[in-house]
Amino acid sequence: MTSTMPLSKAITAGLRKAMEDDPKVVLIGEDIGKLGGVFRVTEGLQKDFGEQRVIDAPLAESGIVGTSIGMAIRGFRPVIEIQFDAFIFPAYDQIVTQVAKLHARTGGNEKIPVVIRVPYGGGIGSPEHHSESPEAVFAHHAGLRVISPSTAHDAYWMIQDAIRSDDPVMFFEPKRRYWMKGDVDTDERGAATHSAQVVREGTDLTLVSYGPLVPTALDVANAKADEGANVEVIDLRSLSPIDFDTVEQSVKRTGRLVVAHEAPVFLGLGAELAARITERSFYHLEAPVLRVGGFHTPYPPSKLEEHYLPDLDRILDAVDRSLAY
Amino acid sequence: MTSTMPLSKAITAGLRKAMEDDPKVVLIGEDIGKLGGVFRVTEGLQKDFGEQRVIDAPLAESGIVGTSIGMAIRGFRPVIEIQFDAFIFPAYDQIVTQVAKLHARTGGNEKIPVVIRVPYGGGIGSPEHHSESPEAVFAHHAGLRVISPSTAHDAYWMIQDAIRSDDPVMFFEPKRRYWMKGDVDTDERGAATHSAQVVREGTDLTLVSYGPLVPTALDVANAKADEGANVEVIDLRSLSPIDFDTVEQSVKRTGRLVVAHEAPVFLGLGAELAARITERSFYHLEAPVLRVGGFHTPYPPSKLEEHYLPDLDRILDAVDRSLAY
Amino acid sequence: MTSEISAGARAKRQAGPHMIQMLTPEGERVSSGEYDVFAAELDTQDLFGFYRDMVLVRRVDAEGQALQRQGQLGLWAPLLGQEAAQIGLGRALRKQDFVFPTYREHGVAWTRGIDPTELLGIFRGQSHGGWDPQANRFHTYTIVIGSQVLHAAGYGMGIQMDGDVGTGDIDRDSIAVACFGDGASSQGDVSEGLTFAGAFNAPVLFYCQNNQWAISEPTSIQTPTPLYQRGKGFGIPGIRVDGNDVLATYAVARASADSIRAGNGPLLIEAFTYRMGAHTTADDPSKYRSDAETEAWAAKDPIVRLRRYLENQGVTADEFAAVDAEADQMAARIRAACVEMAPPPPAEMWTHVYSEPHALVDEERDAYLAYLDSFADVEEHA
Amino acid sequence: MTSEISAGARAKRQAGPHMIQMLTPEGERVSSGEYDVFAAELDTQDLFGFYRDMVLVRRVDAEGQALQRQGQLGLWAPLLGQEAAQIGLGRALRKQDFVFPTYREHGVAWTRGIDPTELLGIFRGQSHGGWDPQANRFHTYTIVIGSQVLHAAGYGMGIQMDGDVGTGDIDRDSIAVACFGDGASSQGDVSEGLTFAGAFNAPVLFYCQNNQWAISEPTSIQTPTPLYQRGKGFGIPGIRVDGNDVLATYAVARASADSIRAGNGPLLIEAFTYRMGAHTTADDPSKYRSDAETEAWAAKDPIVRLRRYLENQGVTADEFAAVDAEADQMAARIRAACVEMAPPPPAEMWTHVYSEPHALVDEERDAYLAYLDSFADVEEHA
Ligand SMILES: Cc1ncc(C[n+]2csc(CCOP(=O)(O)OP(=O)(O)O)c2C)c(N)n1
Ligand SMILES: Cc1ncc(C[n+]2csc(CCOP(=O)(O)OP(=O)(O)O)c2C)c(N)n1
Ligand SMILES: [Mg+2]
Ligand SMILES: [Mg+2]
Repeated sequence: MTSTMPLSKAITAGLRKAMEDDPKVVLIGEDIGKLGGVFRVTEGLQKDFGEQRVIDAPLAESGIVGTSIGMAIRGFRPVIEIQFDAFIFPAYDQIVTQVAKLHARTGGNEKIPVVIRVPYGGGIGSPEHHSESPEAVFAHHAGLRVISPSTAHDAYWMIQDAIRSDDPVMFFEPKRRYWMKGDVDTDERGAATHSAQVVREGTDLTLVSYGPLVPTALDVANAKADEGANVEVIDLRSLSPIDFDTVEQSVKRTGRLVVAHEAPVFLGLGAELAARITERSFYHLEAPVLRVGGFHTPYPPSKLEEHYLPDLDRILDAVDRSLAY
Repeated sequence: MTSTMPLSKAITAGLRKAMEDDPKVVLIGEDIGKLGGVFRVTEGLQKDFGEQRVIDAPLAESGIVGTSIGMAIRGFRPVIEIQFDAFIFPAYDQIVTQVAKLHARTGGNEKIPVVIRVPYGGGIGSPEHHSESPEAVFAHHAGLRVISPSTAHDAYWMIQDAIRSDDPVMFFEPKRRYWMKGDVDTDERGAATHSAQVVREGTDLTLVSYGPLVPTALDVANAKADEGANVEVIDLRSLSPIDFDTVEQSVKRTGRLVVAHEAPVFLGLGAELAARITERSFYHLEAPVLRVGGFHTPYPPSKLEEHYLPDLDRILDAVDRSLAY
Repeated sequence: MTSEISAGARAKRQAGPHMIQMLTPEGERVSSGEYDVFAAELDTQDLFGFYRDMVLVRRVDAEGQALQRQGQLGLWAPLLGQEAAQIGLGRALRKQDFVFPTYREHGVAWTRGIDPTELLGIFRGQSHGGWDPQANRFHTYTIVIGSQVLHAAGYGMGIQMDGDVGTGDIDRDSIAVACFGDGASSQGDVSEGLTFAGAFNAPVLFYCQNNQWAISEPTSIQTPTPLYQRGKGFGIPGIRVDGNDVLATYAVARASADSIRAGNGPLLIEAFTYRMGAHTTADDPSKYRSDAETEAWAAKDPIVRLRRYLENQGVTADEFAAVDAEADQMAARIRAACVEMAPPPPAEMWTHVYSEPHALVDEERDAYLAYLDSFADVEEHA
Repeated sequence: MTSEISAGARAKRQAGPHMIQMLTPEGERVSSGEYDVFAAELDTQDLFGFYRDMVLVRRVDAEGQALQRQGQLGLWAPLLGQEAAQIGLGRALRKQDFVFPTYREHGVAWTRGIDPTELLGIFRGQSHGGWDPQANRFHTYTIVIGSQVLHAAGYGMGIQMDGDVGTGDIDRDSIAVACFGDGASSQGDVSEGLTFAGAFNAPVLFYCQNNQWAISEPTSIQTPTPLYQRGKGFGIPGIRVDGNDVLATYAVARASADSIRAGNGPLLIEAFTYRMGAHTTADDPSKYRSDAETEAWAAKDPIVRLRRYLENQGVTADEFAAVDAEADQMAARIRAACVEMAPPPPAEMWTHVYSEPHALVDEERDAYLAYLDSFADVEEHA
């Protein structure tokens, strides 16, 4: 069945489905009960599943993640909501040292199927700490899977995959696209969660992005089409591991790669893509991989965020520079 | 005056000098007082400067960093010792959200001249959490300076620079080189802290490393010299910002770049170097930038660390692959 | 129905028998033992000053909310209902003390001499800060819950290292104040702040405004036991004060600050109060709390009770009206200042990331400004 | 001299008047009120069992230290002196309980049925874990201080969600045990563990072994107030027990576990004990503590006092000798098992990073194994 819904509600639907399918799935986070979360992603779930399965937690992110580990050891599958991106850092230790590594530490004896949902990225005019994109500093650590949907359909399926996975998953939600509607087919899942998808085919240049910038990337491709250049757009979807094969195949055809993300360029995912794709496609590249992203600054106050965020023009600029090589 | 001392003692000497020069310099950490730290880097300093300036802290890394911020606001210049690399993660939030950003947040009104010393890297046969190299997840965040000395001389000077800097500095100490002796000239500082240094000149390939792997990189150059290839070795020294100019100039001469670090390759500093140097030197590269580093695994138990750590052979392998392009 | 009743009952039970109160909601002065000496120092004029403070900051708050509704601010965090908790604290402090606020401390900011217009930058998205923390010894607002408590503890350790505590010189002996909420009490950083202050016996006043809610979570989600007891197991005695009673918050804060100043070690105050408004302008409290609860607390309004008391003391209607007029003027001034704020120039983003030169920052800024210029060129040539 | 005296005085003062003790250092049985009922359940044979436990784990410990000295282990964390604190706790628990240990819980491990040889892997650098935590409901050792306390709190929340508490079925009702040290008490995660367990009234026993030291830092660096009081402000009552008295640790742990099991909510026990050895084999305690202090505590040895008591109860020299013989045999077995451990194959590094296929991990492993093979070729052809 296919229905149209905003991306945020597709996550709600996916959570609901996962909770129906498996009584061990529990949600925990700040304000996710009666309020339904500050973005209303868990709206209605506490009413339907009770306070034991939709848990308003004390205001302590390390505690939320740490106790979720304990629940996972007890056999539950906790799904955590972190209220905003930058509020995940108090839990950094529990995430990278415990969630990520307990499976390896116990020689595979213990699985920690915890999902950590993180609304991330900017563009909603919020104060500091509400607009960051910290995916790279989690992806650097082994043991975590990091994924980010860019459409309602993917959001619906990928959150369920994340919950079903025996590995811990960081689920980055493109918050400024929460209200973007899309068709969700609840019968046909489509692409596997850990594969990148060519969302628009093209021959002249490969443009890779993920999460909130995928719609922008498609706009870029449209704009270039008007000028007669054919941009192939890839939605990465999985940020760790990265499906390099799909990107490599594309770049070997187009000879050019631009990567765009909101996170700072310096040591962002674009760096890894540039390094690895250049290594894999050295003789195919007609231009160096170009990156467009956030700056080496704190995420700025909202009056300046239009300058910080990669937009149509900044990505076009990089595309043009690449094509000019 | 020049004297020979182990790298760890050069840091001790640098700390002592900084404390003599400025009464606002205070040291804080776990077991740094009577014990002199588990690596004895602060040995003798509490005896000479008192318990008010060499502070044994409660066992709480976030607390140590957070209270150091408060002391900095009061006008002190706290130098923190984190006991081992992976014990820094409980302080991640205070470091990346407070230490790094308060200067910008206050519009430049408040300086946070905190130094965070982190013994890092493996090769000493320790249990889990005692051998990690987490520099990349700090360098990704704006507001921090990240540096790492590889010689006793640099250690002596760079720790003093770090303390004198009005910016917060993460000072990564190559722990397995603590006992490596070197000449320290206490009159002539040599290269500026934020510059990379060509520590061996060569014409055929540029090999970039930092911290604990610099001696290994020099061994690689020696080994290749025996085979008639001329490897230029660069010690990065500053990991954020990176002195790309020095690397670029070298690569434009040699046409080849290999980067080696202990940290995982995936999203490690090698990724950023590969991306940026390829962009800057696209037409000069005769081979893709190759990276040698840790794997996408937890740092392994010590019986396996020889396989995890980049060594002479693994770096040679990459150098040979690069030269074969 | 039942939930409304139990919400009221819960608040009553939580308040407990040990809460210090000096003015009842009806404006009657009740004796409060050892704290009465501090009240005795205040004459009607002083109390009228507190009244004026509270009315003015409530007006600042109303103006903040109005400006947000009109799109002039992106967000506003109302202090409505917490005026007494904040003014009483702020007026009990001395110039040399250093306050580490949350994002809701508009009343404390007022007492520290921060002009209300300076508060707007953060909420309008002009900047992340807004004032020089050192100028008034009032730190920037901290948004990440609990972080500032450690900064206060460290500052207190610094006071101690400087020897500026327990000297007996009232203009020298200093304290650090850690403001935090009931929700924040759960954060590890807050406990670590108690740990450090306790272990070092540092001159720190922990000031918890328990306004009953952390966004949609009632205090019972954070703790089964009254928050004023939180510090005890860290060696830090605590006391609960009626946070809607400015006389009591002042007296208890004065007594505590004096004791800490004298070198007797850290203390914790729980100001038992209520967030009468929404968490922020982005919040809809009707989703999670009852009208009955809000109304019960409205009857304990901190301004109303002081006004009643002052009326009984003979303050005239004209005098009260003068304060309202002053508030009107101030509101107009705030509004004008807000509307006039031009967006910061893009280069600002890179200006204070580091205080010393930084190659990457320079490179990025220059490249971006050149890129912006390229549009100017296009526009010029178009 | 003065510092040695004051160290002793400090320990005495910290122990305080409220410490539960049932066996004096001289081996005399003293009454301890409500806890006597649990002691009454134990006959001499039971106590002799505790004695055997303690002697055997002390031998495990000695063997660990010997193996480290001989280069067979990279490191060892001695439990010497804490046998009573650990055996009393472990023997008070039931099969269905789940223990979250630190890295020093060799005695508790013993009571959970972990073979001592399984402890060696971590210290030899063979693996980061060593046993299946679910098999004996005994988690892997946690090295990052305090982390496991949150895991225990969450596990306790899970017990509650499963309804396995307060049913009255003694084989069903379960508790989670959070082991931690005096140093760990300062970590935010430990306080957050108290917060969560307190807020959810979860069946968690917080078990703090205050062994007076966190490496070189005496407990006074962590807290000015006794640690058994730490939980109170989180709604968690605490009690201090003589951690060198196995009868007392057993009785207090039993009483506490039973209460928690019955659904009465979390409790905290501070076992007041002493780390008689070094922090780890890498540590040199002579740098930071006095012989006088060590000797004072040696006089309170947990094994000696129980042996004295048992001698008075008529246990014979032969019976004691039999335990020593058993310990000798066990030590030989541990040694043999240790020396035989072959290094793990390199591929092991990648095996359990994820439980599902992972492209990068596969790629790296294959490339590395191929690289290793290339040397084999070279060697073959050489
Ligand atoms: C670390 C962190 N987590 C979550 C948030 C989101 N958040 C902002 S305010 C708030 C509630 C705070 O409650 P309390 O401490 O009682 O202060 P109050 O808002 O009531 O003044 C939350 C959860 C945050 N700012 N920081
Ligand atoms: C987060 C963290 N910081 C520092 C360390 C280093 N460290 C290992 S044990 C220890 C002392 C622990 O003291 P305590 O909690 O009293 O336990 P004990 O060793 O006395 O059993 C320290 C500082 C660590 N393992 N983890
Ligand atoms: Mg609150
Ligand atoms: Mg200890």
